[in-house]
Amino acid sequence: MPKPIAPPAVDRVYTLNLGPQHPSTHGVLRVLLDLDGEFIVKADPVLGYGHRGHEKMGENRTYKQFMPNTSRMDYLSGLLFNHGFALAVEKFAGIDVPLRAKYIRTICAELNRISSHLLWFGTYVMDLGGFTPFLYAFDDRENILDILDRVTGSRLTYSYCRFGGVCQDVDETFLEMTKTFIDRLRSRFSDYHNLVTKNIIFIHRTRNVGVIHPEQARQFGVTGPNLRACGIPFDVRKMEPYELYDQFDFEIPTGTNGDALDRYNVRLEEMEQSCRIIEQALARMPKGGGYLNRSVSSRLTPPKGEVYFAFESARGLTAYYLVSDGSPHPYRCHIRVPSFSNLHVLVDVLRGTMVADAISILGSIDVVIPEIDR
Amino acid sequence: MGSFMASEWFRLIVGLVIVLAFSQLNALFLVWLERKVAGHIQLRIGPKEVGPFGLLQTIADGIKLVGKELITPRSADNKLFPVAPVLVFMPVLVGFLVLPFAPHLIIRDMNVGVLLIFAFSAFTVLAILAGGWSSNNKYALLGAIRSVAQNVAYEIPLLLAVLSVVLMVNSLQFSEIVKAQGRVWFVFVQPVAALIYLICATAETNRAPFDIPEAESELVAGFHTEFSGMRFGLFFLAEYTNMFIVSAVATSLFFGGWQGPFGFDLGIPGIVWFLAKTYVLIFVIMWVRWTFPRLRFDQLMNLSWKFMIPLSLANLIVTAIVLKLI
Amino acid sequence: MGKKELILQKLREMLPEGAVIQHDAYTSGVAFVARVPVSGIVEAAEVCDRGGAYLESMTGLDFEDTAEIVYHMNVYEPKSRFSLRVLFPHDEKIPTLSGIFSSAVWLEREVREFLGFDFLDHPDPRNLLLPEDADFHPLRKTFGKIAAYRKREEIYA
Amino acid sequence: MGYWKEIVEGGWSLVEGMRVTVRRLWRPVVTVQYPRKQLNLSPAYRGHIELRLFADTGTHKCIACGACQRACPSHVIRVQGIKPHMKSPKKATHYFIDFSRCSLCGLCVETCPTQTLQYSREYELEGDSRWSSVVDLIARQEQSRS
Repeated sequence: MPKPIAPPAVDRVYTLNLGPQHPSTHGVLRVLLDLDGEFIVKADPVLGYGHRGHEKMGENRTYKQFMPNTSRMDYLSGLLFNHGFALAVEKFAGIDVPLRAKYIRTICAELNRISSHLLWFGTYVMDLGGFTPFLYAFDDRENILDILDRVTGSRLTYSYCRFGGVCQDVDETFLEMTKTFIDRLRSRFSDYHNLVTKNIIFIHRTRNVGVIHPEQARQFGVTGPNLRACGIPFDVRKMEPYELYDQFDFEIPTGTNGDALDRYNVRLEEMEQSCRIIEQALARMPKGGGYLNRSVSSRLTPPKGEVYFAFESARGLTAYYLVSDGSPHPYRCHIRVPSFSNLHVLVDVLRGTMVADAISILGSIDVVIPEIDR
Repeated sequence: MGSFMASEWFRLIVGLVIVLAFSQLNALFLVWLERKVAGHIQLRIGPKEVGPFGLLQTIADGIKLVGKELITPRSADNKLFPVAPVLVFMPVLVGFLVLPFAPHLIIRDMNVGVLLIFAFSAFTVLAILAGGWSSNNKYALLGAIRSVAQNVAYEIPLLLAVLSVVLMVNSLQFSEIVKAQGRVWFVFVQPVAALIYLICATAETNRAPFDIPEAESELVAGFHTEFSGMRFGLFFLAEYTNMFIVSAVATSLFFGGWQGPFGFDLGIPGIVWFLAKTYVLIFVIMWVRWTFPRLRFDQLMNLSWKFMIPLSLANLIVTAIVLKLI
Repeated sequence: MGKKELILQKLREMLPEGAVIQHDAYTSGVAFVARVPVSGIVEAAEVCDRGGAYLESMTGLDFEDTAEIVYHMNVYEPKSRFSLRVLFPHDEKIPTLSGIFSSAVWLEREVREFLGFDFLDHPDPRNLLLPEDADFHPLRKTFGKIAAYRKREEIYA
Repeated sequence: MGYWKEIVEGGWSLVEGMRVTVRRLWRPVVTVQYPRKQLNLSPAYRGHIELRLFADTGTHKCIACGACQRACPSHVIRVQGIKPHMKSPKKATHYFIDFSRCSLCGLCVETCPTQTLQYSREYELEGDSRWSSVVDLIARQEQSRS
């Protein structure tokens, strides 16, 4: 438990500006830290540097035109967001999707989840000072980007899903590349464990650092790997199975005391689980069958009413809340974003920790700032 | 003119010129070596464009740094701010005077050689504090305070480890210490002291995993945040020259200076042995830097006060007892 | 008897008849919807908080005749999301939930700056995402190009 | 005694970490030296939009219907066309697109009724000002053809 600090004498507290230009804030974030020596008295994040008004854009674009926006909110899991938006509108307008397209979307989404976790792994260890694992993680991530580039045509902002399937079919080389990638990643895990997980310095820097209690997580609405690290196995793919996730068998890794080390182990284990899902999906994928239900018009008009569709992005529970008034433009398009509440819990967790720990905790909760600013 | 040529003065001036040239070239070479080693460890190449194998890259960086404008923050202490980089660089050069490169290639074989090196290397802390405080930047201040605490904490076990070697040779003269390692190197006699020395040396030169003062991810760039142009270049060169001195002292104290292993020299001249061993040690320091994450500040302190100092004290006592018995 | 059913039962007793509508088919992503009057929102939130729910998201809706805030809450159980809806005129102030759910602090700040719905004695009423001195409310239908400004019953028949 | 065990294990973990990095030292380099060697593009690579050259007519088939103009989420396309005379179909004379604001989502390529738009495989576009990125695809095609 971080040292409970005595109430600071007023004159000794000085404010330090963490960001907005700071190497280890993921995206443009400024945190006003009131410091008493090395210990943080109060942390107040200043947000909005990356606000582009996605929700307002959602209101004056048709559903199909909003698809490119979705992969630009959380640019590390762009395909997961595309997949979620496509599923939300399909559920709303009642569009059925060919089975092959479902498998393609699930494989690509899980690949994107692994690439997002790999990037988190690299930047997190770099925040703690180890520069080399960052390059190894990016070397693996590069394979995923090449695989997805083969199919979707772009590396980060995919806009690959359409209502009723995907916009391009998958060929044999894509399936082989995925298979070889999974075996290669599994062989690299032993190196990562030797280099980082078992490293005594890493363990000392992360054990009992930034502990989030289950009650604290519930108060702030934390979801995703950070919540599972506190011991609550809450994963939307198991709680509200969408698409094919009820047909795959995979576990939900959980931690015990919710510190940075548990969050680290949960995410590494999640990468392993995603590999298992991809393997099962590759095995069961039907050869024939269309990849897009062509009967969907581009000026889609879902019925009046609303839908709230939640799915599991790399950072936690993400949800699209679409209210439609029967016109091709949504009346209100709200996106519930996991990093919003994951960063909010930081305000409570940072009190009493040291500056070096602040960076470690910020890195361990894996926050993407443009996702918060929307 | 002839008498002047053979006199002590001439020898000193030539020695000074050689030392300056050698330390500068060495620092440039080390910067290039570090970027190449880091590159290949991280599966990339490192500098390759400028000159053969990128050898002229550091010179190009140097010219760029010299060309850059020396920015002084408005609220910086304009007397101390320009002086700090020179203060950091000057004591590091003095260390070259007593390094035992080869049997007769010591510029000034003083009988207090070891003491002189550690006295002047303690001076860099003062300069870092001056640099950090005078740039009137919160990050620099934090970095400077941390580096003072770190260097004070790691100076003591460093000296205790060196003391146990000096105790065995009971002389502070480098040539005496190296000659005493004729048959067996001190690293086999004093393994614990060698290990402590290497760890504390890495901490002394602010190298990862102890690079808390200029922790990129926390304090942006630590004490040399506000320095630009050749001022930053001086800080940079001082760090690499310091690294060379620390590993040179380690070779002469523990790895038998200019002597080959177990007495046979295999006909290779002394200086080649000395430089080879020093560069192997420098490679180890670089290798450590690109492998481990950084220690947190209080863990760093605990490691020194609660583990290094007791261990080195115990080692000293054991050496004394063993020497008494023989 | 999961936590969701407990909360549902308590809300049924607390709220007037017909305020709680159940959607068993989970089609629109919620298990049940509770229409809560402005005065009863704090009480309802306390029931949910004691029942072990967490405030997942808060959405403000701007209609021609009325304004609305939808509180989506969820429990760590399968298919157990529910929403509380509060209708109120545009200029009325709504009691804040930051005392009950700490996540409400930022959520309310965001709704306030984007839609201009004010909250009673909010601990930190600054702008969250927009610049500090921004006095416009972008998500109001009157801001910028109006796609369509509908009444509430046109959408929720 | 756990204290000493932790130190021994910690020391061993440090050595193992160093073994991992040193093994990488002589492994082949993974990076590609870009200006010297170029990576081959993926078959589905989405470069900026260009007009397709049809073999039968030797030129593009854009009929200036404006479907892509309406489909574009960021409204960066402006098409103008003329009808040479009563009976003949409309033909596009100008096709302006602003590459700096185009997000390469591909909706225009999908909605084009005559399939005359396609992704190019060019990724090294540059310009000295923001307005130099507003390009007339038809003129560009004339240029590339001649």
